[in-house]
Amino acid sequence: MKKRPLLDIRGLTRDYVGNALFSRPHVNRALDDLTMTVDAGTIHGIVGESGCGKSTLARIVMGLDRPTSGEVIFDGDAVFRLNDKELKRKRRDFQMVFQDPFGSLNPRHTVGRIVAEPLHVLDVRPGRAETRDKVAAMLESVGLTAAHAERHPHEFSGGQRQRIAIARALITEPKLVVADEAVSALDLSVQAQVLNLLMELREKRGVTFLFITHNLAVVDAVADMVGVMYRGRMVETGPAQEVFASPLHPYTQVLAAAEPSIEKFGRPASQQKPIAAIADIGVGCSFRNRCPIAAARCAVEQPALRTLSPGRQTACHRAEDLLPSTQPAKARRI
Amino acid sequence: MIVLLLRRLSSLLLTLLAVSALIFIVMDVLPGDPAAIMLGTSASPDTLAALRHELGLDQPLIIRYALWLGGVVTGDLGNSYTYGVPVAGLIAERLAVTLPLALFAIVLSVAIAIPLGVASAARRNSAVDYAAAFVSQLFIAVPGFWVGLLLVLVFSVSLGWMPSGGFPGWHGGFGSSLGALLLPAIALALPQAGVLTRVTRSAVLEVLNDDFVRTARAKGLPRRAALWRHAVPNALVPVVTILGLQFTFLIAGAVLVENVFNLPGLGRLAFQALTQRDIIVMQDVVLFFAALVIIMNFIVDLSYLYLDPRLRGRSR
Amino acid sequence: MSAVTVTVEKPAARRTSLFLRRPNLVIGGAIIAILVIIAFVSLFWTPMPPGKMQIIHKLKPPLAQGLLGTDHFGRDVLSMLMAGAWNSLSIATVAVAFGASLGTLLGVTAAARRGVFEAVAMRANDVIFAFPPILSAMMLGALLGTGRFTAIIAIAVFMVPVFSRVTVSAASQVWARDYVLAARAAGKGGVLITIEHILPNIANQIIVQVTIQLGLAILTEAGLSFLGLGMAPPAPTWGRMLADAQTYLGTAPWLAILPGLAIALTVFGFNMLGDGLRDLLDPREKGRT
Amino acid sequence: MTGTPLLSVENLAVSMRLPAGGQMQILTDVGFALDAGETLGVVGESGSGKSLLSLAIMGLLPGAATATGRIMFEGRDLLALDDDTLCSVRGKRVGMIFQEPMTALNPAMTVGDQIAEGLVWHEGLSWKVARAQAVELLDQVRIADARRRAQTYPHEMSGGQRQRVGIAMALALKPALMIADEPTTALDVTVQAEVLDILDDLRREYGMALILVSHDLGVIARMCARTVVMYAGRRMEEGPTRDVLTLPLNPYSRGLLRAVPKRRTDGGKLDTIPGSVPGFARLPPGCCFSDRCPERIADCQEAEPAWAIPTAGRGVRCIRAMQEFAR
Repeated sequence: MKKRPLLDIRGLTRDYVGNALFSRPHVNRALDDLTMTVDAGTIHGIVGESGCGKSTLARIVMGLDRPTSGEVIFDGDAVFRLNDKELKRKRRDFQMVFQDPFGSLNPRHTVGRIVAEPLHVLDVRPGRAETRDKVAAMLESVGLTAAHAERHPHEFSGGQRQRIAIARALITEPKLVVADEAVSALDLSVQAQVLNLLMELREKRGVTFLFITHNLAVVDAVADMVGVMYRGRMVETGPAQEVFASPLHPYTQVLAAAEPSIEKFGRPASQQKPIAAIADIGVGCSFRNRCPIAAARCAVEQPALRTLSPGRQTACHRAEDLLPSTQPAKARRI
Repeated sequence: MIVLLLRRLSSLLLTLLAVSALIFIVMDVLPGDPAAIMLGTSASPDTLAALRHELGLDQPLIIRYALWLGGVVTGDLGNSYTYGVPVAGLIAERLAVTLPLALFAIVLSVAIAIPLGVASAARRNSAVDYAAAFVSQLFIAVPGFWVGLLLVLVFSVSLGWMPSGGFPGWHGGFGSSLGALLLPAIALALPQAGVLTRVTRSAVLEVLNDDFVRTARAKGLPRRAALWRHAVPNALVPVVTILGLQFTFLIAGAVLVENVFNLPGLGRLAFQALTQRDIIVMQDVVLFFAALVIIMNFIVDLSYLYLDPRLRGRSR
Repeated sequence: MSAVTVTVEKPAARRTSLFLRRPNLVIGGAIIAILVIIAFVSLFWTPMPPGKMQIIHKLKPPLAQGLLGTDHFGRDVLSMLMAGAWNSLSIATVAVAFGASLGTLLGVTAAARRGVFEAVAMRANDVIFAFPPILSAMMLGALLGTGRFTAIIAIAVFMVPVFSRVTVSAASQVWARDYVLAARAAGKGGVLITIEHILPNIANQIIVQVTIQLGLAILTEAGLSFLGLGMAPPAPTWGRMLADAQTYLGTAPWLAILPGLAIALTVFGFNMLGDGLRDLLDPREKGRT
Repeated sequence: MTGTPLLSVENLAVSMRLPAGGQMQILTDVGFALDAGETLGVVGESGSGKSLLSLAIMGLLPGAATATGRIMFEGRDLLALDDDTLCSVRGKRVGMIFQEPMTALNPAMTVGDQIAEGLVWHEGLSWKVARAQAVELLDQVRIADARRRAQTYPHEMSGGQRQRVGIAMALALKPALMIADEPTTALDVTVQAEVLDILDDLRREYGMALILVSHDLGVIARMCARTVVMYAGRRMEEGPTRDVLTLPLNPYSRGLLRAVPKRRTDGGKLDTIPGSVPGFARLPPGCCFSDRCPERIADCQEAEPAWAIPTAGRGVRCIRAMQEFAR
């Protein structure tokens, strides 16, 4: 029997009621019936453009925001059914790394105090000496030194601050770390150092990462599995290498084509139709107005996420047409 | 847009109601019996009781509050215990002094502060900037009524140019009455001008750092055009906010300045009513002042809509 | 551009340049320090007992009778000013202490617990804000009788909305920062986060606001006692000295000038101190009131 | 380079006055030439001074900065011009697009007016005529329903649309040179592709030269014919984009290219450049990259390597690169 997934998200929906000062309140659906699972010990990438709901997903998984409907089952427990005390105890197993290295560390605290903060979650909190040792060891493991514990955040570069944030996230030896755009604010050379650190932590400590970003190249370089999100919905999931090699959803294709890379010189033929100014919610697939292969059915019926081939899911009526022609005939079920 | 106005209007009325209730309760708890004040202590108890009944003072608090509020809405603010005349008339008469004084002071402080603030921001760390900073610090530190005393000392006592106080009334000729208000208006305006200069300077400085001012320069606009066409309009919101808040201090200042220049304004009326325990007048004047402040803040909120299109939401 | 790191100056150079780099702080600090010393000294010693009247020496100019002359009852102006310093500073400090702590508490709680509490708190602010201290002092004066206590309450009550507005906006900005989200992810509740993360990061703005409000409190107290709403006679206050001086403007102008100067100097000192502290604590915030 | 280039920057240096006193050298010995209609990419990590370079050309350096050297543009040295004359060049002959769409537009002025303002200011058109042209420009940058959109305010538009308004503003007077400072960094990948296409189309249509400043090597590869690589305020390498990105001469360019995240088939680690960008106050002796360069030799720290031209059209600042090229 396949091992139970570490994180199991079922039908997660989150609506925000925009109480606009002026016009009648409009409902903004940030997450729309999202279902996914994350296996332990993997780096699970979530990629999507701004406004696709990936940050909302991060906050809900971290229990920092409540969903309108749906379940988050983490390590066997339904997070939102736990009472405060149980949730607090459970928090030791999942922590978070944020995007902005300059906004995620309290400028008034020393690095040691910042890194030790999550220990507050433990029922039996370690004493002062034990905490100091734990922090020192953790700083060493992220490439800093114990002496850095006495310094303040403003004395560090962006890359070093992200390492401190990672040390903070790992101090309680969590099973899952949610990294929301953890390297997006960093420069190329520093970005690579932090990505290596994440991969190393995954191997050495078996930490599972929910790695959220808008950058395909980063996900492709780091993630084992990947989920592509568009307007609050999961449109494609599967092993990262395969998804990027042969995407099974037109949006993933458009994303891959649009992303500039040092192998593609000059201007590629434009894949997508111009981006419609107003969101096309309501009936049908929300990508239809930009989709190069949109058909009549797409305007009427919203495609559900379905398994097209083992381990590969896609939410597109015409996904079969995207299957590479070499795919054996029997798999092409229409 | 309309929803926003209605929402702001309703919160305005709610605040006014709460203010009137607060005033009424505080006044009601006051020691001192209005009837005794009017008839003097020698009056017999039953004539006092008859008067109290006539004035409706023996009814429960809520009824009296409702009656008073009803009166306020219809303009009948009741009669003054000491003068026996309708309070509304008293207030209108005194308002004819305080309102022009306040407006004169606002105009003066804006005329001084906005140019000074913008100039010192445009030429930061220059002589103008340091001078404006020092002058505004000075204006803020100096008590308004003391400025009034000094002005009287210089202009009327030693130079004798101006009357040392009093108010000839509007019918006595526009020039002379405005003249009488000049010194008090200056005394009232200086502290506000100091605060407004500093706020204008920091608001303009902050906007000057915004990217769109650099975009304007990249379009080829010289420094001065970028300042007046792009920076200043966006700096008006914080400036107008302070103008609204200052109105409260203006009224407090008016009470003092009217005392220095013994102008028959609303401040003096409230002050006299306090000393004579004329509770009904105190109630009405304080309510009037509070209403003035709240309405002024409402006007400031409205001006935001004009100044900052972001609040207007999606124009159709 | 990456953060530019500045090398530390030699100690000798640093002492002289403190004045050059922080003129506001030094001037403001000096003025307030002197005033506080005078105020405390006046509790034990003044050239003459402030209330002692010598009618034969009344209305004498400065240096003729006592360093700063005498008033219409022959009381020594310098002694009265010194005693006045204590009264003004004490009333202002106590009022700001009440106003600041209550206002900050209200503001921080409103920022922590959004929704109804914040709406009610802000509505209450609007109500209190409609009563400038002069008006509320008049009402309270009639109720409790004028005096030190009434002045303090009138000034403090009006200060609560000022502080809670500053605190709510500052605290809300800090609540939006990621390190507060991280604290919530560490299972910390609103109270703990407020103490550990919110207050330390808004302390600067509150300190600056305290100095500014101290200056305003001095001005308001002077206004109240000018109208006779402040401390009851014979306790000397700068405001009432100005009120008494009004009738002798022509004959004894110094009676009107000296107390006003004391008030202006004190408020000027507090404002300069406020500017200096703001520049010191938030170099980035330079130039913002 | 045929004839005199449209723009030629010669040993440009920019230094900043520090708040605590003293001067800090930021840009050092920056130089390149640009012909009419040519595209040049300026690539570098944050803290390399690349944005300061574009501001220096526009003459919009912050108050504390002073620039030396020469910036010859259409026969005039921009550094020698006073601000009033520069105002006649900005907007009219050189247009600029900025990075942050959210803050680069005046929130209190309609989009149409912000575009029309340049026309009114430089060509003295009436506001009515200028606004009409603004609508046309909005059409050209493919903003739907341009007539109505011209009356709306920036906050009613998405990041991508605002950036297109920025492009419309910059090219309102058909300048000869367009400078774009990280124009699409704040945009999503698909929106970025669209905006870059529009920028490229209009550049070709009006035969404008383009300087594109970016930290994203992919964007440079897509848009620019030639590229300059910057590090710690110095030009490290220059040449045709394809050559620089496929056969980099400077070890820093090589390190940068290797650090671009891509899947490692052998599951190994990503290549990185050790250490981090030193502040301008703590640059190593000799070559500014010597503290992090894997191919460092003793001489590297002796003296700052001079800018050398290994072959026509290529430039590099590295003694090792020149030695290799000689072999």
